[in-house]
Amino acid sequence: MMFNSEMLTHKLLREYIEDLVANDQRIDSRGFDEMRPIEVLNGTFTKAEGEAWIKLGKTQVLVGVKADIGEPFPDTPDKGVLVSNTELLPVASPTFEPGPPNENAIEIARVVDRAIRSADAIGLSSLVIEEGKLVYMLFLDMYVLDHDGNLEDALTIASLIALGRTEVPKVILKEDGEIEVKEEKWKVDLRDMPINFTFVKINGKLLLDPILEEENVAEASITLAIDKDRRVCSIQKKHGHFTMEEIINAAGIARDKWPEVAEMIKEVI
Amino acid sequence: MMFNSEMLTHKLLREYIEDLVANDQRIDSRGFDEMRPIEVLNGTFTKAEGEAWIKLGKTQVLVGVKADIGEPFPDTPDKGVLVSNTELLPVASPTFEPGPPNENAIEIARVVDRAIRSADAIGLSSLVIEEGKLVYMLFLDMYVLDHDGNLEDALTIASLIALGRTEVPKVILKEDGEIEVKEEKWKVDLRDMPINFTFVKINGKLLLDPILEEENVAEASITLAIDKDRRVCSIQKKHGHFTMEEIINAAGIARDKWPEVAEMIKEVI
Amino acid sequence: MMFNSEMLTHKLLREYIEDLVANDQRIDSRGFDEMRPIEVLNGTFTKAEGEAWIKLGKTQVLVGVKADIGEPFPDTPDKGVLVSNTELLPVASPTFEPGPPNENAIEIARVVDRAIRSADAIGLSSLVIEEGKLVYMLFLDMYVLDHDGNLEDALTIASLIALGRTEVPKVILKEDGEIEVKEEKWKVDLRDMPINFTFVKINGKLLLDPILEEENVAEASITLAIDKDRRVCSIQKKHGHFTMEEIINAAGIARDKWPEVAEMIKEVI
Amino acid sequence: MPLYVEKKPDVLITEDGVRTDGRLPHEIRPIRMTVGILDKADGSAFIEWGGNRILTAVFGPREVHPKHLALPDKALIRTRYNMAPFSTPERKRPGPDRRSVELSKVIREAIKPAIFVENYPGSVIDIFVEVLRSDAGTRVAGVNAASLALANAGIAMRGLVAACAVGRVENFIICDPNHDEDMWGDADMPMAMLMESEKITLLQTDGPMTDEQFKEALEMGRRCIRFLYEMQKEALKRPYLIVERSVFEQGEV
Amino acid sequence: MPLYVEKKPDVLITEDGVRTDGRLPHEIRPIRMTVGILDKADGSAFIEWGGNRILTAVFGPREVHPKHLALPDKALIRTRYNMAPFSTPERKRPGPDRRSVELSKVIREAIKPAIFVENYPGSVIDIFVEVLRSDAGTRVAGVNAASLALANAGIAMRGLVAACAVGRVENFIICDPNHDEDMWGDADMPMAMLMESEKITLLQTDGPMTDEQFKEALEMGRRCIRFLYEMQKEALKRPYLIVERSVFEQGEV
Amino acid sequence: MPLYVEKKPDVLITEDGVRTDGRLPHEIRPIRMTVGILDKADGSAFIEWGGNRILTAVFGPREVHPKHLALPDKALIRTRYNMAPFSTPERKRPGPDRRSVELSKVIREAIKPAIFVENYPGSVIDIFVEVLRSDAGTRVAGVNAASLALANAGIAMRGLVAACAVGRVENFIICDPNHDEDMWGDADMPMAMLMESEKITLLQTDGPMTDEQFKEALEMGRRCIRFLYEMQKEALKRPYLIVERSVFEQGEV
Repeated sequence: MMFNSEMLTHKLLREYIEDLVANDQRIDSRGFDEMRPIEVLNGTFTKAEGEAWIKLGKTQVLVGVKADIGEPFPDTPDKGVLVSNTELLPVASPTFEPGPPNENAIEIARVVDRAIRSADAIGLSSLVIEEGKLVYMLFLDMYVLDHDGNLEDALTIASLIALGRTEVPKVILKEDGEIEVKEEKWKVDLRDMPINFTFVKINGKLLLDPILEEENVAEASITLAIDKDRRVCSIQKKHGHFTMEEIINAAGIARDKWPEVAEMIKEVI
Repeated sequence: MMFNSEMLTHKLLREYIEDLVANDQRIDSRGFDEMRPIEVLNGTFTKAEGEAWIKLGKTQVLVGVKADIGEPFPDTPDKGVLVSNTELLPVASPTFEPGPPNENAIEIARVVDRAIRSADAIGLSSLVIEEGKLVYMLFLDMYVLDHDGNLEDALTIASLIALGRTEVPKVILKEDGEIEVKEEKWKVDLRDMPINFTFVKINGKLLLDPILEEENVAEASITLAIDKDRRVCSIQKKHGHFTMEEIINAAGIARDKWPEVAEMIKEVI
Repeated sequence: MMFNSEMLTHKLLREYIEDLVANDQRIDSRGFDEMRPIEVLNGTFTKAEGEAWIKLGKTQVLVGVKADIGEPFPDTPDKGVLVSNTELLPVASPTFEPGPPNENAIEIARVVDRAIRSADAIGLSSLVIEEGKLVYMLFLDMYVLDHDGNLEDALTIASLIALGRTEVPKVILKEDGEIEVKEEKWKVDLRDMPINFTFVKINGKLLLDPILEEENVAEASITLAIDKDRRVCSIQKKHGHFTMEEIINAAGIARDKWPEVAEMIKEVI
Repeated sequence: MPLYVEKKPDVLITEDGVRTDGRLPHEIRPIRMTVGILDKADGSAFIEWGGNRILTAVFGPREVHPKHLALPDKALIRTRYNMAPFSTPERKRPGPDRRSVELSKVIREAIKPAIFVENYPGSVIDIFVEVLRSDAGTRVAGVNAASLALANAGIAMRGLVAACAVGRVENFIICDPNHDEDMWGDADMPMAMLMESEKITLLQTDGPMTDEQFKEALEMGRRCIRFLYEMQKEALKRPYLIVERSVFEQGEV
Repeated sequence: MPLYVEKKPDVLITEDGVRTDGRLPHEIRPIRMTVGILDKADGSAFIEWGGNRILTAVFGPREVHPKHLALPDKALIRTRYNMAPFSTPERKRPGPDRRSVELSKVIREAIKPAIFVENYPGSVIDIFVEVLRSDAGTRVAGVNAASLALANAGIAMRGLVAACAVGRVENFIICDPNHDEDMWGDADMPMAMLMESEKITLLQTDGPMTDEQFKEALEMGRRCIRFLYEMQKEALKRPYLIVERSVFEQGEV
Repeated sequence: MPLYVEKKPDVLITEDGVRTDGRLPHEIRPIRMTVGILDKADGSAFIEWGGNRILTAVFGPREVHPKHLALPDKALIRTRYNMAPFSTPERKRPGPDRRSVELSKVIREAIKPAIFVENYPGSVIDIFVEVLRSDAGTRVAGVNAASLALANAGIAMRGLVAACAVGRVENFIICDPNHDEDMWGDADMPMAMLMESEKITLLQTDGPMTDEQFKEALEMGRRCIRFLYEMQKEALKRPYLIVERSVFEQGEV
């Protein structure tokens, strides 16, 4: 059944979704721990060094990785730089407004960024050209184009693909301090695959990969990242509250889901 | 007849002006392709290296050119830097508010700037002190003091005068990298005289150099710059729409008007 | 008598305070030229190089001095840098809002800063490590925690204590341009003690060290700083107006009050 | 520190009128238009034109916030032209710069004459033009796509607005300038027309043209715009389908 | 130019589980809580925890400005987490950075489930968390103090929210990570619970943990939070008095 | 990189009291005042004083936007002191800095006591002080001109506000400090008075003065201000005409 959120008030929508959940059902007929189909669009859509436009159900995101070179931070001379930014484009939802990233955009950017860093997925030390002097700087720009829920997971998947595809001209710092940009390419080495999995709690049940309507009526929500060793490497509880058991359950489901998503990502890189 | 815009509602004003135009007349009795008198004030009003306070009818603008030295942009090592900025000062109109330049101020600054650049009126490469290392940077600050319409043309004229008057201490980059500022002066060489001419369309007729009331009721407006070879070198259609013929006509009138304005500018520099 | 400002409208409060003043009394039973008790809290509350948390009656402020090193300003190669900033924290009053410093916060910061500079209390030239190349930069961050009136005086006193307590690692600029940070400490030398004294005028009388309710109903207010030679070294008339005689009186009272406050400051440094 | 350095080509156009990308003066780069690609927007369109990738969306008519901006007798039209950080060779800092502010205004003024604003008093129509990849001509590409997104949103319009740039390289008037021609050409002139009355709603020029060149350029612009208009109509006939043309043979003089 | 350079300690934890500050894995740093230290705020609390110094204040329920933010059926809860320029070894520029924005949200979501928001329709409750000195664990210290300030303000609550961080250093699960462990440890996990139902209202993790480590960490977090809760209750019993504990002997496994 | 380097003069004042610009301690720089030079403002004045060029304009009483700022029982007075980018030897970045914010407040508080604010409840009077060229003493020049612009706008006032700075160089109390004295002098004291009651509405001091010096400075300030007041009255008698005085012989002690 097609569902038009504007046909029902928020209260009716909540009751409708809660009733469904009480009967072990979801609006779009998925199982509670089933993700929506993921589609990776073919084509060149940006001038980034690595990019991915993906659909997670009707949610669409476009991630681009731009590279630059520069000095490392003084306290991490042996590491490159990763800068993550999320834009909730006003094209993606009637509720998004133009302007600098708000609280939600900043949180999402940091949740994706934290998953990648906590697993050191891109090996920040491999971005060093000359220790303390010159490093690659990667700008991970995450664009939300169409918002039908679960931006965290969609952006994480697209970010991993975009990073895994990133190729940059090889750079050498010569002894006289001059910088030589070579024809040859240097490729980001994706060492880990920390994937975020988002759950909402409705009527006391955990639902994986919520659509927008589910997010809007959920009692609570949480995002957990799983690394290639199937360890929890990052968590962000968002609104509401969970019992300890619910969180342990969510981590278990996420662990079970990791291989299929990771496999898909590897295939398209 | 003196005309008080506050005595009439906008609608009445529009009808009044349209009626006049239908009878080949304007509020202030000018011809359709006649400019208001231009007055250049005598005196020193700024600490700029070049300046001009002019009146175009009751419109008053003050333009100052400040000079500095600095590195050229990496992609134009053989060119100096020109930075243009327009401030719609709150003293100039009850509708102007303090704050950073809004859409209109930015557009006007860019329209003046584009005219100057498209004709390379100041010869950007003549601003180079040492290629790739040191250039003059000119800051063209355009201040609107009293707004009675047609800011574009007033600011363009004042900018050309201010640029043509600009004298800067001569600077030398010595071999040891030291910068020497000499007593001697270096003068901006005004190689071209790209003058903007603004038209509004009222009742299907083109009116040159509109006053504020005419701007407020106009169906459409456009600004065209003419260079010393009488070529169109810059256009900005603003609101409304024009036929191709109207635009060709406007360009023709502007071409015809160029010599008298250019002559006036040359005289006062 | 305890006094609850929310029990009375502003008008009643004003009348009440004016009546008191007419009878040579103040809300809190102080004399007109009597300051509230000053308490300096013990403990470490910041990571600053110098700090002071003081109470002036119920007004509480915390001042921290952070040190850094950097280049001097080009026009003062023989002076270190002092940067003063006041934050009217939203915890301090229901009328304070989060955000960048507003007009009042900026004025207060500048009034404290001006007193310190006008007496050259910290000897800006003593902050020079190597003339024209390397100097200490002191950031004087003034935090208002609880606002019961007279922030200027409270912040000035706390600032002088914090500056007087400031110890920074000794820094040397070696011949090869390298910077060496030593174990040894360098201490700010408080050469003067410019103390601000704030008065309000109520019913034509001058009241020293006003509490919040007095500030809110005052006709006029002024802050004067006195240096160790008992000279007026800085003044800021704020709202309202004064006669010349009132100002001379205020300066006289401030001069008389200076020794006791200065003594207290010296003791706690 | 830039990783990529651009160089001016030795020859921008040959004596025979062959351009740096092999096109002749009258040839337009390949174009694809897709309407209705977003679920949450009221209308949307995506245009791929040469190396440009531009996504447009329309929301409204809807309530104005803040309310005091609402106009009593007509719709407020707001337009935002925005370049993605990854749309350029060097990363662009997010947020509006002066060029974006100007282009937002210019695009609004190109589109607005087409909308029956008096049909929607007190409401706002928001038009967003997101440049995902830029390759010369983003503003005219954006106007074409914005026009489609408005139609896709069901906004009442006098007609479509179609747009194309023309330019001058030495003595050649060329249509649809590419990146090289935009950077190092002698003049650039983006145009838009409200079809079918063919009123000019966008016209900018940067660089000198003689009277004859100017007239030739206007005429070539009109021709190109007519071609774009045909594509727009086709794209709207089959929403959600891709309309694509390799247009090297089109727009012949 | 930084005056202070930080170095990673050679050993973060010994084979016997001795930490860089001498604590054992299950030991919490000394804590002092003081309630009601501000005159003008509706409620306030000050917490000293290890080297952290955090001042919290609550204003409200009060009128919302601007009015359109007010919620018809419940209180709006606003939280600001703010670090003082002098709270860190290198001076922090005033104003919110991205981390502060995130923590403001996380703290709000930790506290909000405790408040009977439906008791205060149309009003706002503002919670300010001012970090005067930071030394690892500011967000959980802030949650404890904010909870006290709310109680001090007389806001109707389902219960207190207590919070503590746990972490992993090599194979040790540790409670209340110190600065070194926060910087160079393997995982960090701040937690908060709405007592007494012990619902988790704040949970973040940064750094990998196996299934067993994760469960052990959650369990240790719960134990520490219960200890903090006892201190909070004590602090509220005697407002305006300092509640202080050297808690090295507490929270034993 | 600055093109102009300033140097402190060897002698700021001779033993005979001759200043760097040849004036004696009691002499004021030449002044010109012109009222009503702007067409669109409700009131305006232009002052040239030494090397200062300051344009002031008044708008109002008019409606307040946003409305919630309006005061029910009196007019809101807003003042903006703004320095043009070309008003200083080195270009000043546009927009308010901390000094401008303070001076806007100080000027507002200098002027406000003169206005019958209770005559205009719910409205706003905006006073703009635009510094086109600065040469020491811009704030007092601005106060004089703002006062004229208010009178020119027909705002009901208790009287004019006139202003002048005095200062100390070594043991000399001087009036109307010039640029050198402002930069390298020992004390600077801008003053304004609401005439005719001669109430002080602006008083700032920067630099130490003994009790005697302070009293002498206040007295000299009063004398200068009376002179400025005479010029103001003259300027208002013949609006749109230039009032000009070379005042070297004025203000004698």
